[in-house]
Amino acid sequence: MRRYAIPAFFLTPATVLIVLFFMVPVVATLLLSFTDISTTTLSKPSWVGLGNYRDLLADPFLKKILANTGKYVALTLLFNVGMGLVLALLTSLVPSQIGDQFRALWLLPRILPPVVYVFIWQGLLTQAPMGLVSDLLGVSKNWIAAAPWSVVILANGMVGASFGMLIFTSAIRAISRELFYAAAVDGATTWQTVRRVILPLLSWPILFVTAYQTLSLLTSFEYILLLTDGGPGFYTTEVWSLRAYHLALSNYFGNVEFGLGAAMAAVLVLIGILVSLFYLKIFNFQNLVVEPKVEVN
Amino acid sequence: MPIRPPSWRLILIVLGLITLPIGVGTLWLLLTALFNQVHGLLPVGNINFGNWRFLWEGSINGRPPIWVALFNSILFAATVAFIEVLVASMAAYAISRMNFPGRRLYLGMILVLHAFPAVSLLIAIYYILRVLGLFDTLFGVILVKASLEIPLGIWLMKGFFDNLSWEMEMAALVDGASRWTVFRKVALPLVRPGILALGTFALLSAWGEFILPYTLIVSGKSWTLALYLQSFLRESFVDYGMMAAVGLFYALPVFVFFLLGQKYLLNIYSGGVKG
Amino acid sequence: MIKGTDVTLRGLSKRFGKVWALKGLDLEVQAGELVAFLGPSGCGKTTTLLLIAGIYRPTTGEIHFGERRVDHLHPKDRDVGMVFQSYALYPHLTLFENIAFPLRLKKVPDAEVKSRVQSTADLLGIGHILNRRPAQVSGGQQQRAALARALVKEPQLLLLDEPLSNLDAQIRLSARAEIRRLQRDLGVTAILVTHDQAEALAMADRVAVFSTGELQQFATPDELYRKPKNTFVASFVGAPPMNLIEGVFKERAFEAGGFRQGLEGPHPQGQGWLGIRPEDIELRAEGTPATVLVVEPLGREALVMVESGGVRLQVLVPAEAKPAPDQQIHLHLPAEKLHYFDRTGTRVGP
Amino acid sequence: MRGLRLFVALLAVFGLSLAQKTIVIKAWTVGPDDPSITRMTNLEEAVNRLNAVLEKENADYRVKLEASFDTTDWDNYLRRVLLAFQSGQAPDIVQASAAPLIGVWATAGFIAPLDEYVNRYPVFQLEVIPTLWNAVTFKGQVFGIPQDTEARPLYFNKTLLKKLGWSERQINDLPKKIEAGEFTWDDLLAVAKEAVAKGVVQKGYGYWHRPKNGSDFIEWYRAFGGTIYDNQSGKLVFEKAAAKRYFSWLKKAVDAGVLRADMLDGNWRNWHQNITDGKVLFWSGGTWNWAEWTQQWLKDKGGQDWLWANVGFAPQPSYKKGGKPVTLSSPQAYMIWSGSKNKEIAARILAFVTAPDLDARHAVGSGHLPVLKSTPSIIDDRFTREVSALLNYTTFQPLHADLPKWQEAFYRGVSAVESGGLSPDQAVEVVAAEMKRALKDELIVR
Repeated sequence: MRRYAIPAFFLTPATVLIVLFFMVPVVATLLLSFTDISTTTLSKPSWVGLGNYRDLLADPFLKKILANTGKYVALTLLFNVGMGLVLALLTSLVPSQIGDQFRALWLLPRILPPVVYVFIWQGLLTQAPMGLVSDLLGVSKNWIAAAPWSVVILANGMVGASFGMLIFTSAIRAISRELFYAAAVDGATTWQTVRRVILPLLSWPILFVTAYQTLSLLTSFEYILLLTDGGPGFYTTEVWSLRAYHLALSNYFGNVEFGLGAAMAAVLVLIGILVSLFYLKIFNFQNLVVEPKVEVN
Repeated sequence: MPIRPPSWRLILIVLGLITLPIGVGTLWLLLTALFNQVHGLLPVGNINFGNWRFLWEGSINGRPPIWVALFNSILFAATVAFIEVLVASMAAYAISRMNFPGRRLYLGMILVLHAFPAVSLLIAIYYILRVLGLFDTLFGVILVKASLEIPLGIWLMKGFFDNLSWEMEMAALVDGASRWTVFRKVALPLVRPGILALGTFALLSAWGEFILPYTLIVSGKSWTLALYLQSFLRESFVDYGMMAAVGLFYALPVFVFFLLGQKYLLNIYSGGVKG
Repeated sequence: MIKGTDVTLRGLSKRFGKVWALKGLDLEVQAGELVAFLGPSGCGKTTTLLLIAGIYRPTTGEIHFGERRVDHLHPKDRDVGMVFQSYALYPHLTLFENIAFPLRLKKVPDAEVKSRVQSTADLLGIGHILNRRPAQVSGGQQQRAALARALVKEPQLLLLDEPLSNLDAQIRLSARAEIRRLQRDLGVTAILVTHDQAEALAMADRVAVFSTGELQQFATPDELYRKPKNTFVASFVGAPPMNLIEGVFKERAFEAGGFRQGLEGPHPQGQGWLGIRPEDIELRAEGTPATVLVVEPLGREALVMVESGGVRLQVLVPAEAKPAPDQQIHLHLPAEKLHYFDRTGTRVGP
Repeated sequence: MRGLRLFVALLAVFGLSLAQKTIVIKAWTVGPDDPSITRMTNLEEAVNRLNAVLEKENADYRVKLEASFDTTDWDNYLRRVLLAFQSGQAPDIVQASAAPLIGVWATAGFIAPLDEYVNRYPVFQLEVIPTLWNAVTFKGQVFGIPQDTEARPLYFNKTLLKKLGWSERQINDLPKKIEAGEFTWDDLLAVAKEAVAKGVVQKGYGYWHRPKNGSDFIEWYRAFGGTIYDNQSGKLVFEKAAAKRYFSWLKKAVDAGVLRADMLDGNWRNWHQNITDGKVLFWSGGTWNWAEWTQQWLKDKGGQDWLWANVGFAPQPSYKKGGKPVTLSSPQAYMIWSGSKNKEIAARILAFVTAPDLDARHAVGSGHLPVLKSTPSIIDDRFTREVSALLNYTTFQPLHADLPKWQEAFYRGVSAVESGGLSPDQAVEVVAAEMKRALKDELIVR
């Protein structure tokens, strides 16, 4: 009895919460996506089978949304991973106390509340005299509206860069000192050391960061929602996850389409599960499960 | 890198340049919050305490008083962090240290969920809170926020528990402790660094949380500071000075954390998000 | 005075996955006795100890403390004290709280905790450093604190898992004696796990020698030394180890390649092993001719490696009588000091 | 003695209050603009008046109002109301835009028909401007009591026109010319083009419409000859020709440098700022903007005086010579929850809130227009008076449950054309396709 009761006791709170807010929602998302549930049918939704998915394919804006999503993920990823790599390398090349300071600074975008972070962007990019960019360039504009994509990618990228930076830094630190000494003895320049010693050893972390960030970018829309809300104009920065959110939970006229939104979310959920399973395979699950050395509970 | 390149001063300048925007942004917030008006980064006029009037004027344009939002934010962040640390530690302890059927499966599930895009479940979560009668309550959002981060928390804490000495655990059992006692009196105190890391991570993350309260809270009495500040963001008539002051007020605890525990933060985030 | 318990193990086995760590162990420890489990690492001795403590649950078999069957009990209900190799002191607690820990769990009143911890600590000579944390005291003091924690609840059974292996060689000798003295004074039954045969022989009333999950021999140190039950025990107990020569027993003689030793009295026949301890071999003017290969001075004595007819032997001689390398010498193997083992390695004869 | 008398009096009051029930009526109202708080306070006053009458009637109950006024935004408010309806704990009275919400909520069965009460209390028949009943009638039944209305004028900057060489007289005649159908959208475009060419306004500042989605796009679709609703079938209509006319005009305006390609940037701040800085020549807005400009944006520049000196207004022109100009009204209405246990009392409160003095208080305070016939006679406010003339040209949105989907699709077409993403022809086709997808057989495409 004790064998099951004690672990069950320890696991129950987490299990309850996970079931309530992960398992049930996954199932619910799938179920909702097969109904026509919306404001007018909230109390009596009917089963429409794959109707929402057909609607999704018939959506004349789908191409635009897909293109936006691709652009957003690809460019932000490029910035994230590239900047993370650059920061990790550069901060490793300077004396470590100074390097730490810089790394810490790059954490600010991540730990600042998103609303404050976005407010700073808005302030810097607004019209003169407040807006610094307008002031510097001498062209008074709302630069978020003028260059929405650059802003969305930079703002998201600066938040994400610290992730790659930290992972890559610890990977660089894990490289044995002897390798560096050997390279130095062999007469390698700094650049050669970086290229021949560090970068090849970073290929796994880079793959990991890229995979991880791809998934989180696909589903993240918080900063876009706050910065441009998918605009300006014709779905300029509306990405898949934001469109799902808009359809299901936010609609100026009060007529929300939960069913269709759920169908879009369900696609993300499926991608999420697939990618996570892929992680499990790649990052060698076996090694993570070490048998406990105590058998009584 | 153990060998410092000869041109490291040059590298420092490059680093400084690419990091400049962060410094500028922070400075902008500070100056705008303090002065009458700011042209770019040049303050114009005197220090303006009027920007901070939201602190003593009860309500700005029908918003709930900021103290309500502050109280809610503190309650939100503290409760989320507490639930997250407690629940994740318990589960992580069981997974790391106990023998039970289904253990591998559970760990596998945690791993999948850890990388899982939780925001895509928002639509369904909205329904579930409604069914539970927790929609538009702070408690409901607290539960959701804590739950969504629990897989990550379990993962992190498992790493810390894995490193505990088994002999210590055996000693405690032989000394007469039950597993619960071992957990409380021996294991938890010894993974203090982990608890601090997860706790800080959870606090910061909950403090900044926006999407969940924005979507799941609709009445002013449950507003958090994120919603309070956001309500200014979309307004057509803006008082940048006051917004910056609100923003600074909201971000102050984060800056304090940042200044006091930089090194520590670096460790949290490199370990905290798996590696 | 604590009264120790008998410990009876019956058909005790433990399997981890596909590996049997312990196979069918039967063993009886008498009350107040100090028994050492001796063997190389992975032999099953620590597994057995953890089974007794209740950390592992047996795959088969029973464990009794006196009349009480305990193998289904949680460790906290078994009333044992245990000292670990790493001491496993709680780093976040002072020595006082470490020692008090078992009493606190039993909800012993504060005053009593205080006096019992103090007296136990005094007994072990660490009464003056109780407010320090483990990291602030020496290894020897940590070891005493661990012992104090194990003893403070006055257990019926004391389990010691390599308690001395992390100590400096000097302290180790005094610690041996002290543990032995304490155990005797307190009358507690004790089981000591060690891979150090000197420690086992010096401390234990009886020694259980383990190999590959099986009990090889359970006997007094003296008997182990004089009458090892098989070649494993013979080679494992005693330093330097017993010389074991594989060869053929013939009529009144043993032959291995060019080596030949005449035998008297009863002895086995056919394939088998001949054993003799290095200190039992004598150098004489005549006898089996041999060549000195290496001489290792050990201070008072010297260990001499010799070769005779293709067989290498180790001989312990007084330092002043040590030969020089390459010297031709003669060995004498006294008949009463010879050990015979059959082809399976089992002792033959008395 | 006096003590005893007091005691008896207290006892009497106490006894009375024992016999008396208190009925709690819940009401939710929304601005989200702050000045519209009269939507709530008027209800409170109505309840006071009702209680006074109840006392006279010796009724055995009194009414207590628990009202809230939401200043967040429509998005949050509507989501909250929706959830309240669904959970069965909705307020008895809900205020919201009549269109499209009456259509949506009546279809969902959340709100109760009110015909019975409209007939019972004469004030509704006598006072409410008759055309407003159309705005709250869905499928032949009345579902709401009009609360306020407004108009959406075409504003123009008189100072800039003067700079362009217009005489005082020409400027003052502009509204009349628009009303007569002599000044069309194409004329507007020509004037604005000239202003840009002469440097009177910056490129892109010739004509501005609202920076994000809203009901106004229906207004402009109509101004370009579009029909949105088929009375016979009760279905929504998408008229490709009208949409194409509007889209083509927008394209021309963008190409001519009159309209900003990024007009739909959602930035109201920028919008108000430039208009009140006098940098925009023509723009379409709402009457309530007048109150906002007066109270917020022009506080330091002279408020309403600046407006009267610099800004004129007219209905939205027609697209063809001799055509009728339009404006759009999106009246607010009080509705009653179908699950309310106190519908009778709620309706009676609404009869009390339909009073000219309360109507006037709201109209003047928040820049909306009155809904009652006798209100204008007790208002002395130049703006209200002059702008009320626009109501002659007003139209309403059809009450159709799927109107939001129509609006969403149409808006996407507008944004696509302006930002250059699609040509007007392509946009018409895309909008038609999206509407068909979203509306299915609730739509007629012409």
